[in-house]
Amino acid sequence: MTEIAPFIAVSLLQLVMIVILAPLVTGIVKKTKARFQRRRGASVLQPYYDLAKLFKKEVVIPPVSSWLFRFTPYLAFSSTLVIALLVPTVVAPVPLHWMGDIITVIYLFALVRFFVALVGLDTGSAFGGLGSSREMSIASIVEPAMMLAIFSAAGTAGSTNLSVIVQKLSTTPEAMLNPAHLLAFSGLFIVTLAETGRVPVDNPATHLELTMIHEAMILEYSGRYLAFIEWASQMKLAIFLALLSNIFFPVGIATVLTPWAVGIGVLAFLFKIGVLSLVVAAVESTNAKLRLFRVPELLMVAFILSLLALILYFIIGS
Amino acid sequence: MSDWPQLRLLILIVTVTGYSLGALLPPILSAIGRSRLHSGPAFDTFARNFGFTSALVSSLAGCALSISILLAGEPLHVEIQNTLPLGGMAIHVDMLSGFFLGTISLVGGAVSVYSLGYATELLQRRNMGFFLFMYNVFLLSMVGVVIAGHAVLFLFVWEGMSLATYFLISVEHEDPASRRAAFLYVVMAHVGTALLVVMFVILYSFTGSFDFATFKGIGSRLPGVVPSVVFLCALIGFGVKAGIVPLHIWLPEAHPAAPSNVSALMSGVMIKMGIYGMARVFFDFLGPTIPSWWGLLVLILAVTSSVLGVLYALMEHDLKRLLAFHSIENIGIILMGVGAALLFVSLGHAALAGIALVAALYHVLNHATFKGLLFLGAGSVLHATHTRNIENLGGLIRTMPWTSFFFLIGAVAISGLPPLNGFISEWLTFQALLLGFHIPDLAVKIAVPLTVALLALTGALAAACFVKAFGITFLGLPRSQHAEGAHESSPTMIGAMGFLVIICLVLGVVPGPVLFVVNSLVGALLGTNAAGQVSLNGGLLFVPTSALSSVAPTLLAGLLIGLIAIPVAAGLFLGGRMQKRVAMTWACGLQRIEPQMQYTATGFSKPIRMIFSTIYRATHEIEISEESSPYFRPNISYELKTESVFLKYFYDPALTLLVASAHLLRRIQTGRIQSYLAYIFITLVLLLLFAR
Amino acid sequence: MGIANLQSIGLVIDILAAAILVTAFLIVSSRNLVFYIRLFAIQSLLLGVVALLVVVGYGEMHILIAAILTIVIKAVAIPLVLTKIIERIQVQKEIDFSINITVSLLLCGGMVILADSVAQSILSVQRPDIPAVSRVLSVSIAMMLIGLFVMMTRKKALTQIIGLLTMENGVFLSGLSITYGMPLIVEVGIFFDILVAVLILGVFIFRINKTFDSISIDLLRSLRH
Amino acid sequence: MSTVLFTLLLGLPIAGTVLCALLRGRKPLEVVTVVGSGLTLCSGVWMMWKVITEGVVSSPQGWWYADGLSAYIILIVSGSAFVVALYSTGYLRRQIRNKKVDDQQLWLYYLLINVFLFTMMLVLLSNNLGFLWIGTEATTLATAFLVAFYERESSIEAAWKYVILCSVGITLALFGIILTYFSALHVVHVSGNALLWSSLIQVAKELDPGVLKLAFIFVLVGFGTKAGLAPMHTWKPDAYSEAPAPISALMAAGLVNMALYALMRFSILVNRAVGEGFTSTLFMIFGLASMAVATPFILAQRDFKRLLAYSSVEHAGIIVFALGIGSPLALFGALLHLLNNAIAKILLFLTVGNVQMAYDSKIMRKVTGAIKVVPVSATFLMIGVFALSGWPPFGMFISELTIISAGFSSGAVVQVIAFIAILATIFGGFIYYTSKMVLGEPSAAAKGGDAGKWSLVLIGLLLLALLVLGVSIPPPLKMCIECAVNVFKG
Repeated sequence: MTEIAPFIAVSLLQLVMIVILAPLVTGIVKKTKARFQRRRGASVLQPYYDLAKLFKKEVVIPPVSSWLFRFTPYLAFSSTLVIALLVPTVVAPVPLHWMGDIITVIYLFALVRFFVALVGLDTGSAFGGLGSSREMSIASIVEPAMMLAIFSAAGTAGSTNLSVIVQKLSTTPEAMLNPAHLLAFSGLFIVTLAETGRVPVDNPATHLELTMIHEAMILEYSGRYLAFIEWASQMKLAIFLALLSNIFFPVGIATVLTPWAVGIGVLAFLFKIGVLSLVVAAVESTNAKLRLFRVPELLMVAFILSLLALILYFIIGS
Repeated sequence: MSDWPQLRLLILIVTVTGYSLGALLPPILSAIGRSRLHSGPAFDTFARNFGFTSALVSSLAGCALSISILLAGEPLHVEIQNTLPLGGMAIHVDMLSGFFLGTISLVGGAVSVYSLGYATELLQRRNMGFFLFMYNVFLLSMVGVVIAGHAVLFLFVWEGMSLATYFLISVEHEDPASRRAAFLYVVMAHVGTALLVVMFVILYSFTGSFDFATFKGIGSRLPGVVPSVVFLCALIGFGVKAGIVPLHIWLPEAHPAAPSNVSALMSGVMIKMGIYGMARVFFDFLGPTIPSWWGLLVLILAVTSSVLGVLYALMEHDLKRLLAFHSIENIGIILMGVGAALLFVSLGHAALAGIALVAALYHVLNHATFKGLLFLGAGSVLHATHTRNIENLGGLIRTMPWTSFFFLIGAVAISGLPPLNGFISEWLTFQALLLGFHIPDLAVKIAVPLTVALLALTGALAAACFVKAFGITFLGLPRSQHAEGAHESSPTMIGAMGFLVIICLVLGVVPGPVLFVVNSLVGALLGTNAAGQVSLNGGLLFVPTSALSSVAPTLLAGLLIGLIAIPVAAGLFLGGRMQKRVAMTWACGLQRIEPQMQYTATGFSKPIRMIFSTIYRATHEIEISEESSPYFRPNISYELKTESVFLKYFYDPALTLLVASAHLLRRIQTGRIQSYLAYIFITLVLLLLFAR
Repeated sequence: MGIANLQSIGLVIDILAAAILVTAFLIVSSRNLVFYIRLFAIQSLLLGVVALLVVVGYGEMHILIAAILTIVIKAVAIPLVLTKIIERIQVQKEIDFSINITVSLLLCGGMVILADSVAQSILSVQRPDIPAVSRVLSVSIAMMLIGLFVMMTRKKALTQIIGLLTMENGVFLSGLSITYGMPLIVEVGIFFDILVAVLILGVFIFRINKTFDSISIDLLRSLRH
Repeated sequence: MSTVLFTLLLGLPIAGTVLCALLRGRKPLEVVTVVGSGLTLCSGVWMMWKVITEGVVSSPQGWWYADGLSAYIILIVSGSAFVVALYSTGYLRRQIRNKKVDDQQLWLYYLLINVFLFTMMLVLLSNNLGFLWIGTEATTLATAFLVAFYERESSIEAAWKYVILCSVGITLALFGIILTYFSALHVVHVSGNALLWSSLIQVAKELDPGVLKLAFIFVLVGFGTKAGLAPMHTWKPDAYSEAPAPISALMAAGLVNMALYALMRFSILVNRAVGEGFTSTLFMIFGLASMAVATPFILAQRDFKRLLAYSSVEHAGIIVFALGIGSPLALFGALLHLLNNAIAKILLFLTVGNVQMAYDSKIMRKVTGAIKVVPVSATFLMIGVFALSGWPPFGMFISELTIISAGFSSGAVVQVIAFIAILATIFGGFIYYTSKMVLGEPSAAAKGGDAGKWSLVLIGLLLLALLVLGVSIPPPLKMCIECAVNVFKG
């Protein structure tokens, strides 16, 4: 890290790519779903308006709550920012790639989840407890599944460092044509749906108590706090899509810091994210939400797929 | 420095004498106190203060000694002349001993400070002198275990440790459960020791000496299957103490039964003595030439322990039992490192083994700190509310702010979340396992991914469990009068917990120094090319791979805190109105929230219970009192049990068999003198036939 | 005395030994308690005679005292004491068996064979200067076993004393046969011990009878396991 | 010089006996017994010292004889007798206070203790195997009435079984001695000396192996019965559980060791004549058998004095097993264990005696929460059980570890592993019952009332002794044991 300018620049670019684009991704998904349902639907920019509105509103704090209630939104947001600095979007390696690897990223998500789940119990309302209970149970399968899925990719690179993985794969595309990879991808895709609270695991659009998971935990939030939580989860979606796209299709990602390469990188990234969000929307619209106790079976499938991917990978190598 | 060894010897003597004084004086004092009734309590109080203070002093000395050993590198050796038939006793403190000595002293010191406050209520009900005697003997014997350089001395202190623990567990002996726990513990411990005796005697029969120095690297000189026999003896003998599944059954009984400061020591430190023993025997004695199935066996046990440990923990509503099961889980995680190290050593990859062992040892230290912290926190809760059942707790975060904060830190740490110390050791364990990818061996290629998967599963489940443990205990509304009447603990207790919190933070944020030491210690144990595998520079911690994978704990923590500024700022600039209003939120649209409306621990863990129902085999029975009208059911009792497979299918049948056969064999004492004469007659006849 | 006499004395001793064995068998097969004691008395008497013959034949003077003691204590004193005990406590004179007579006798026969084999293995090392009488030795060992067997199979406390004394007789006889008895002082001590033992056992019989008002040791079964 | 010693060792108990026979009243009897046994102990120490300095000590006419082995055992036996005598004073006073004992019994008690001590000394000091036999039979007779002390049905039953079984055993042993005599007559030409140990041991090599083997079998069964080796142990639980606690202690600490002494003597002789293999096989078999037979009775037991009796069977087995191993290290361990066992047995029998008095029952079901009823005795009991089970920091840990190591290095791997397994199992039984008795809430049966201060101090001292033996073996003691071990190797 000799010259500081590109360092800063690229880091900012990272943040921009995730932080600023995140609501847009959500917007696209929403819009697509509306179209599937033959509605015109709200504008793709609607999430931005929502956030702005939430920032304007005052915060109401339930009487039964502790400092955790006020602290968690900030923590959630800042940890997601840290993750945003670690996951390569446009450029690989990202400047701070040595700060943390895929394990760090997953555990940071876990940190956020941990605190959000605590908040669910903090307000003393039955819904919060319900939400955090379901969230933690589902996460207990999803998290390892995700780890395994990415480890099998990590094997190729011989490193758990995301940037290194992406770099390696982008330089050796043939490594992608690998059964282990396919398994891993399908595993990770299910994981993405679960982690970001999508149908068929969860339904972000509903507040129907029998179905909701993530929403139930943050039900008591309002105003600014809600904004940060929402924003963080939108960023989470964006990050997962970035992971999917860059780990399994690392085409076009910039490996050198020339304006040209970076430009291509940006375009490639936007394209891939766009496509993936369309896919997500399609899946959400064509599937029904599963009963809660059917969900683990689906997640187990993801877990097994990823495990098979890893074992397969270890045995046949690349 | 020529006087360096003398100085270290002096420190050693201080350590030992401190504990001994702490053990011996209090009984005398409280005896005097009881002899003169009016000033009795004063004597007891003084005895308490003296006992725990001297324990603290010795612990500090112990820390100093371990630091000096770890920095200096060259071991401290003391030979004690004596007349015992099996030769002189020797004290040998090398880096491995030093590391564990440091762990003991760290936790021991904190717990001793904590006990100053905690033991007050014990003071009225119990014989303080006896308690302090056993407490100090317990600490002393643990120190003895790690510094022993001679098998006789080792067995001596090892059994002493079990003995002291037995009496400490049965402090509350009016409670049958605690008697049962103590009995179970002491029998298991004794069986374990029997195996250790066999192990040492095997080595003795080959070396003709009990001195550890003669055991070094003996593995290569032992014929045939003997090394494997020694290995198995050590694995089981030490495994009992470490509480690995399926030898764990004593652990969830004993930890809750003991006073919380003792359980903190047992769970934080004592079970690690088993790990110390394994490290000593596997790597120091049996040495580099070992079959690969050892490592695989250890890995299997490790995985079983960690997964089953955390799964059983999830079903527990007794705070201390829950923590006890987490000890089993963490021992499993530690053993993953040990097993991987064994595997890599056996396949000749000393470098990889180095990483794995560093991970294991670092997790030993980490678990000692945060599990000690958590048990102390549980102790404070128990002290304040007189209940261990979290279903009756809740809302303590308001009445016990400090305790709850510290417990939260502990919970985050044990869940392996950044930026705390649990994360570092789990990260290292993951790295060590993933590096197994480079080994061209089918067994490894199957075992390692499975271990990785189950380690990941364990971590996630642990997080879930601690959301339950912390959330139900400290958040929401109080669920009973116990919880309402809670109060914050005394300053010493808070101070002790705070100290451990600081340690957790330091180990998590700046792991550099300690890891550096552990590195060189592992190098000393496994040979030079295992040294310095986990390299550190500038807060950056990485393991060598074909490409580098790394984590920068310090920077990470810094950013996590620092970036909070951004949302704060965003809140300032984006949102105009900053004021907050405390008012009823939606809350299911109810007028007010009743404690009964809150989610229970049972409810919380239900999804997991259903997901893993095959393992739990949960049975629940609902009793509805029928005398009332079908519409008002005043008392409905719901009981839920999850059975322990090992008790049901192994231990209980074995015990039944033993007792039944005993009753059968007892028949030979018929009470008829004729049959007794017949025994003599038959013996005589048989012998006459034998002699011809 | 001449060799001839020695041999004839050896012959007599053999015959007496056989007679002693017969008494032992009779003890096994008898049902009557008084008869029992008489048989023991006769047995001891024969034993005494054997001892005297050893004195006469081989000039071992110290055996003389042993012989006299045998006759006085075992053939007279002890039987008297035991009869007194029986009269004092009116027990029915019948003895009850735990194994019936025929089987017992067969077993005893087996013991004689075993005893003989043991005796042979002992005498295989016989040296010229010790003219041991083989049959006597086997008889003596057989008596030990039979005595023990009697104690095992009979149910009256008194019969156990008799059995014990029969064993003693066997040991004494063996002593006579292979070593011309022990040094005098030892013999005396042994006799003293036996006497005391019988007295003490007698006292116990009284107590047993007092507490259980029977001397059947089947009642002594409260202490088990 | 040596005559004085023998006169003292044999004379003092006789004098005690005579005085007790003449005297009446509690005080004088107590004084006579305590002083007598105390002086015996002192002369025992003197004897030990003399043996260490001068080697073998024997009287001019060769009637009496003492070497390291006998001196060491004399030390243990007279020591136990002294401790028991001391304790008996307090014990009997309380018994009289509770109207359990009348003056007649008191007199008999002290008289017989003296006789008992004398008979044991007779066995340990006699050079003549015949006397050794006479003494052994006499111990049985001396203790018969002590076993039947409380004239309960059960105690009479126990005494009857005790006397009958031991007499039978001893009678068989007599035949063994006669066989030895017989084989010796060939080689020792003064027929009077053919029974003398001192002359036998010199000609041991020339004795006929076949006969000695047979002799040893009879001796083993005979003295084995006395020592309580399985399966001849059956009298032990009855006698120990019915006798007064101090007597049980003295039998477990004195009588057993005396019988084991006789066995050692003969084994030395037979080993010289026949070679190591024969006796060591038998010893190992009987040792393990005793331990194994004791196990089920310790795992399932209702009476805590019987529990200790079976433990005495077990420990006799341990010692014999060690003798079977036969290497110097093992012998050292055996002799050390002899001492440890003696101390521990006295300790425990006395403590359970206190517990029994406090609850007026020796049925374990009725005895709970002793720690609250008789705190001191209960603590001693608890710790004593750990000591008895071979836990550090107590002596048995060292001696058992020594035996185990010796066994392993002399190749008896399987046996030693069985040995260890049995020890662990037995510990389980012991701690199960002890924790039931000591811990928890007191049962209804509890009347309370611990022994007097001095009795407790005495027990405490025993515990201290065990502790010392566990931490280090005092050099003088080490000398004694080594001196005794040398007797085996000659």
